[in-house]
Amino acid sequence: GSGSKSKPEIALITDSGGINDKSFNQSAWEAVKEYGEKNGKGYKYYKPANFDTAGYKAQIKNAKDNGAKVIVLPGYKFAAAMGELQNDEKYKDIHFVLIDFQPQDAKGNNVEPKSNVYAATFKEFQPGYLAGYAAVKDGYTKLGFMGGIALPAVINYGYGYLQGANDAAKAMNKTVDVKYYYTGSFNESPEIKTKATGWYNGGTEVIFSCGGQICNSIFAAAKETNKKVIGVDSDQKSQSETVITSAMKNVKKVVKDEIKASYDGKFEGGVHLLEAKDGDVGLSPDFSRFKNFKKADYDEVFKKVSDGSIKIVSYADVDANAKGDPNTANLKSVLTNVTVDYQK
Amino acid sequence: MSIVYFLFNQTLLFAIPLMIVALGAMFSERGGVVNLALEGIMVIGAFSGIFFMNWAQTNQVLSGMPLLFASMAIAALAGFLFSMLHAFAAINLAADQTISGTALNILGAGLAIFIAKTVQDGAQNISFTNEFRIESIPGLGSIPVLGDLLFKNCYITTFLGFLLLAFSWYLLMKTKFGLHLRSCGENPQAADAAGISVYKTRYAGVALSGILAGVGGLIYIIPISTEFTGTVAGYGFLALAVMIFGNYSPLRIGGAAFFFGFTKTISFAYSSIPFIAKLSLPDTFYKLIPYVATLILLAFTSKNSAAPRADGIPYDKSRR
Amino acid sequence: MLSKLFAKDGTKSVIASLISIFFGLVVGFIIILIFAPNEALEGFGILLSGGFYRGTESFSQMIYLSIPIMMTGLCVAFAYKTGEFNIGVPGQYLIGSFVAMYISIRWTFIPDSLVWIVAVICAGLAGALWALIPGFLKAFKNVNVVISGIMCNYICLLLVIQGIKSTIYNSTGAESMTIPESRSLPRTPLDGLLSTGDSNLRFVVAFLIAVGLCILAWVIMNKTQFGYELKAVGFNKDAAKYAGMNEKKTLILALATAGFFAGVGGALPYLCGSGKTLQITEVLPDEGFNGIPIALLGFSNPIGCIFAALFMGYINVGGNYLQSLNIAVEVIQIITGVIIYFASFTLFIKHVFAKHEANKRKKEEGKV
Amino acid sequence: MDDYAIEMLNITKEFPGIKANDNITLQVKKGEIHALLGENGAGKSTLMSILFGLYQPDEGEIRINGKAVKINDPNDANKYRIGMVHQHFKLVHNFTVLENIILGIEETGFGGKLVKGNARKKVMELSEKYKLNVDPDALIENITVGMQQRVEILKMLFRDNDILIFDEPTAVLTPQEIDELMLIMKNLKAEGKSIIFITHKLNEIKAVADRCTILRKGKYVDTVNVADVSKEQLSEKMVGHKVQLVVDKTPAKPKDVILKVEHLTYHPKGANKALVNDVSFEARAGEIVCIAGIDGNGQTELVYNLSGLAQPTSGKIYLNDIDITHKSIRERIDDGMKHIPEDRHKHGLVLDYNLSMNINLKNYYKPEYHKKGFLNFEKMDQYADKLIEEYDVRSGEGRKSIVRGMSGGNQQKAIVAREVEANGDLLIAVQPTRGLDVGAISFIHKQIVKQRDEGKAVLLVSLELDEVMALSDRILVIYEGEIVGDLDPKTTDIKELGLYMAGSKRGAQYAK
Ligand SMILES: Nc1ncnc2c1ncn2[C@@H]1O[C@H](COP(=O)(O)OP(=O)(O)OP(=O)(O)O)[C@@H](O)[C@H]1O
Ligand SMILES: Nc1ncnc2c1ncn2[C@@H]1O[C@H](COP(=O)(O)OP(=O)(O)OP(=O)(O)O)[C@@H](O)[C@H]1O
Ligand SMILES: [Mg+2]
Ligand SMILES: [Mg+2]
Repeated sequence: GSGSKSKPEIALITDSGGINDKSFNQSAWEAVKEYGEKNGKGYKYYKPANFDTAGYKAQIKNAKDNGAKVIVLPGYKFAAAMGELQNDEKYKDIHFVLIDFQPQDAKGNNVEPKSNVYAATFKEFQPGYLAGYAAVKDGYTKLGFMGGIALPAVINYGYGYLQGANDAAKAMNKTVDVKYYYTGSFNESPEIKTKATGWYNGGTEVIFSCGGQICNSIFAAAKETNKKVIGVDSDQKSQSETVITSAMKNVKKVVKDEIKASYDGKFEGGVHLLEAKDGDVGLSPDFSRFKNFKKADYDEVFKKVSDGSIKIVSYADVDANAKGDPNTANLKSVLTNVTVDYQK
Repeated sequence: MSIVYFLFNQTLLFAIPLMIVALGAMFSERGGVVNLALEGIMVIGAFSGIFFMNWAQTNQVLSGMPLLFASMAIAALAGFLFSMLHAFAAINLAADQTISGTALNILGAGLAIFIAKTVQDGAQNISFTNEFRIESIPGLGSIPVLGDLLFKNCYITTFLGFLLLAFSWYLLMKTKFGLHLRSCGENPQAADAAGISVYKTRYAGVALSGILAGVGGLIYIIPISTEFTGTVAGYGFLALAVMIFGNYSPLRIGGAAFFFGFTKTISFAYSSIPFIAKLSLPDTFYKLIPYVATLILLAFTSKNSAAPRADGIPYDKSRR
Repeated sequence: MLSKLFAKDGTKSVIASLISIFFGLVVGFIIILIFAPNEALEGFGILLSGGFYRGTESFSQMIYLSIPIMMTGLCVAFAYKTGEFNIGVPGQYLIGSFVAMYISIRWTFIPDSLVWIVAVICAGLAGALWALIPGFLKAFKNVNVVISGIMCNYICLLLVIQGIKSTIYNSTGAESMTIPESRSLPRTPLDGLLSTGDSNLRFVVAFLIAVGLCILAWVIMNKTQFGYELKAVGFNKDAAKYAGMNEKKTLILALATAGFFAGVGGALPYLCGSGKTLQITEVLPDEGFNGIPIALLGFSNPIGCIFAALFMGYINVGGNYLQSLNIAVEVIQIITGVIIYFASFTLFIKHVFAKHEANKRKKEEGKV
Repeated sequence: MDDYAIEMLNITKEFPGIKANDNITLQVKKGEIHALLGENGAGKSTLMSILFGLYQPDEGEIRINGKAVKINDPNDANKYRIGMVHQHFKLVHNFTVLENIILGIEETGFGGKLVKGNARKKVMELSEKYKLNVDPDALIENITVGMQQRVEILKMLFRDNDILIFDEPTAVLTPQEIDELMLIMKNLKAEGKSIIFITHKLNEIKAVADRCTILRKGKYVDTVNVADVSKEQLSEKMVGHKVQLVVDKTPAKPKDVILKVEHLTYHPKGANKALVNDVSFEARAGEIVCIAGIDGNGQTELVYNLSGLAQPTSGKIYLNDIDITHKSIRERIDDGMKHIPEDRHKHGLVLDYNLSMNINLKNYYKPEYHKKGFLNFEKMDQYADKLIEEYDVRSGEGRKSIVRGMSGGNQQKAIVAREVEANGDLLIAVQPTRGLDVGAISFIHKQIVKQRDEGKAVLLVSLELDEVMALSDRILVIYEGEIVGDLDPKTTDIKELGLYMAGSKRGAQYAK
């Protein structure tokens, strides 16, 4: 079963995705499980009966009624539910770890988390930037980006990727083509495979797969065409030999740290913006699958990214109505050496 | 030219599993049993095939082609066993075939995930390594045109698909069994009076559909993924549509599967086809193509449906 | 008296359904017993207590869950009476959801307190219109409703996604916006009484609408000319035509009516103040397909659909609580599958009844 | 001791609610034609189905050539060389003649492949020997009913059966075809085969049968030597009381034209010729006009056009001087067209509705049967009860009976009641007595004559020449979609009629 035998003090609740979605749910679950097992704490994974705010609230309550002390909630879908529950006296003794979002009020505006709520958001555009940069530096000039759904996190990866590729191209005095697409799904399918194969056949050399299980289809396409993939969120090199690197955000570490903090009495609520500076995002540490790009090159660019000397346009800088469009004015103006083919 | 190879290759990706499952459905329906359970059978087939594959790969029991064939055998067996539930309900108990088919779809999905989660400590997905793609078949791969079309970057299952198409046509149209099966689907009273066991023959039809749908589920998954997540994304229902579209006859089912596969390919590969890409219409427009095209074609071709007359009607000796 | 009740066809159907449910639960129990022997009893207890497990909280969940599937079930059942298997129900449901959301969010010229009425009606009409496609194709082009339904589902899905993106998109969540509470269904005192855990829910009106439509459908089917024609067409199209019925019109109208129910079903849960949103993932809504087993378990009877939907809600709520143990929720799906499987034997079970009755009659005759 | 080919001793077979066979004994001698006579639902088909292995008897014993046997399925029957031509043909419509004949006893070659060569040869030989004239490669759906029956006969001959069962073989045949069938049966008998022959037609029994067993309501009545009894005696034994075989009828007094058909042509897409070709005629109030002809000469299509089930290609149809050519079926009904359809199961009844619903099938929409779209069940039931009573429609639960479970004769009575009692000046009756027993036939005939006498126009379409001669006031003969003769039954005879029907004679006004 999906949990321990003893009373589940640590709870993970997902939205419609499962705990091996190859994305934050999976990372968070690994953290919960590892911590629970190592420290002999009960832990449990819950999936709501219905995927709406009422359903999320009900499941959070259920977790509480079953004895949860720390509840991990990955994904924006819980924003409204948390906005409400954090004001509820009954939940004030429970620690919440929110991944990728912060609580929202009924109007959909972000609100400050209470002291028992830790809201982690990542600067995904940083690892995205690093991935694009590394790929172009390594010699690739025809790139692809496939995002699952145009969520802020996904868009951030994509925007960063484009800018990283652009800056590398500029430095190398080259131009780079990027095909850009949101698959509309986080699941694998023959359709996605066909799309990816089409790109690879049309010359695309590497695709940044940015959306949970769609990587299954992109890996398959890359393997057939002998092309490359950039993984996302966690280090995916073991999942396919086509993966040259992964743009990571360390969900697992954060979750583990915060569970620990909760038990150690060091839990601190609030919004926490996690970034390269603290080592919470970056590329996977293994550079053996690059041809030219070396650890030293990485360290150099990483430093610039983390100290903020490179300014990266992110989702927040772009009009929300763009819906993830990479061709908005302020992004386009920085993409001097990249041609983006956006297939919307 | 390479674009042609590419399109053909991708068309096969959709067409082959759809065709195999649709051919299965054809056997069931030509024998008089409506099989809505294809989706569930595909899931069960894929699940058991991949489950076995995962086990064999982790324990290094088998690999390469032998593993593929062993997995297919497992998928076929599982599909067969599962379809027998439908056969029993439809044939022995004169059940409403729509209901029992729907039941198996629900049951199939539930069982696959339930078992996966239970044995994998909560994890739903079962991963596998795809070691079955053939870069180029020695000799055949170097034939001009044809070699590129068929014998490079291919799966043995593609040929299996073509083989099954030929076999299905032969079995249904040219053999004694085919004649018996068709008579049971058209007029079971006549078959019964001719000394044919309607029950046994219908069982055979459903069994074939179970075997083919089970295999179809497995070979749907292999080329597109590296793990099985517990669903075949509605392809069972699409296969049913292909079967009806193909008017219950093997060769036309082959045609329908390829038509559907081709339009599907276009709708996702349009950006690789220069003159279509230039139109730069929204993605949704292309995605609609296969479904809208199928509907339009159906509107022109459905006047003379060849649905077997006794399709879906439980055989009851005493009803005339 | 009692024997007369038992002789009724409806009673037999109910008994057959109860038998199916019994077998489904037994199989579920066995499966739990095999895979989680230690927790089997406790698990099964949770499952059976279902909508009562956590008092009004779970009871209100059960009601809420039953609303959309009651409508899609009714949709399938209604079409089934004309002999058509309306597998296009997810599309009809989805388009209803979208239209309801669009109207509630965007048609701000309608006052808050009235907008739900417009939204529900327009959602129904949208479902009806969408169902016209398979209806027309069947009536005039003889296109099999199963295949046109499947195609229409995907077409609808893609169009709705496009529609969300261009009208009611919430980019932070990459999904649709939610309907503001103020523009949802009216909240009744009963809502407050039942949903102790949630001060926003307003499902009572939704439930009443759903049940009301089921009763309306029953009346249409059994008491009106339209229902008489509809069933005649379902039983024997040629005879209906011979008798001067317009079998094409009847078929189209019946499918449209069915689509209307699905469309309303699509609207209701989004108007319940539950914060439900439409996704832009290319997956058809479960509530649509789940209507099929509801219709089948309710033996295609509108009143049957009410109970079937409540039952499904009941065990799903129970199943959800199973997560507290180490039993995968999918056991519910297995149980549902088994129940529906046994429900397909209804004819057989009725047959057994008939035999039993004949034997009894013979014995009685023997006495005389 | 007699030399019996078949003995069915004390057979009892019960269906839910009814004893179809109650202690019946049937003994058939070698080389005889043995008729089986009985009203609708008497249990004839059931008894034969038991002999053929389709049903198992609850009690009783079957002996073949004196040896007790158990016949579990048609394969066993075949083993004992029993063959059967079923009342409803057991043919697969989209198979060829040859495929139908070999079905179940195919010869196969390598890989299970069908081998048809030898079978084809044998079929051709048999066809020649018995002058059956079949084309082995024709599809069943493309050949006439008569031809289909020959295929059924060939099926038995192909299997070298010695005991041949014919269940109502003549119900669907033309007079010529019936004559040919009688001849074939006599030939078969001459070869030493034993034949069981089920029919409702007494003169057929007189013509070919040696002995006759009579059943009534599932029970055995008698077995007689046909030569020793009269038709009247036979029918009396069958129904249990005296019946009148001829129709009482006064000369017609035709009045206004009710139905007028002008140059009606029907040429559907896909047909290679017009199925109804330039047909013009009139039917007046107070007369019975009969369309006579061999099955398949356009009668069905003509009636479809008149009733609105099909749309004519050209021409006009007037009912009471109103042009109804393009009116809907409902409008035609309202204008006064009543129609007893040819196929009672396909068109006439909603088998899964109860009797009351079926009797009101064409009423329910009328103002007096509904209030604002809500049906008035009380009214419907009252009306149904009245008709059930008047027409003596028998069934298990009265108006609540589901029609599917009723006997064919009573199903037909329900339709006749519904149509005759409806308002309207024109009654189109297509083969209204097909497959019914004498009692039912004479009842329906009376109703038709009564309609005429009440001043309605009756258009009768029939394949039965006896019926045509007995009922009609005028006979229109249809041949290949054209009217080829307008005859007066008083001045013509069956022989002449046959010539017109076969296309070898044409009336003066119809000369080409
Ligand atoms: N399968 C069945 N189930 C129930 N009742 C049946 C069945 N078959 C026949 N019967 C009943 O048994 C009785 C005898 O039927 P059977 O078909 O043997 O009559 P028949 O003499 O052949 O009549 P007909 O002249 O109409 O063909 C009828 O009352 C009929 O209703
Ligand atoms: N399933 C059934 N249940 C009850 N009675 C049945 C059933 N099937 C047939 N019968 C009865 O069996 C008898 C013979 O049926 P059959 O269909 O041969 O009718 P028929 O009178 O011969 O009419 P037709 O002109 O169509 O041949 C009828 O009396 C009918 O009511
Ligand atoms: Mg009979
Ligand atoms: Mg009969």
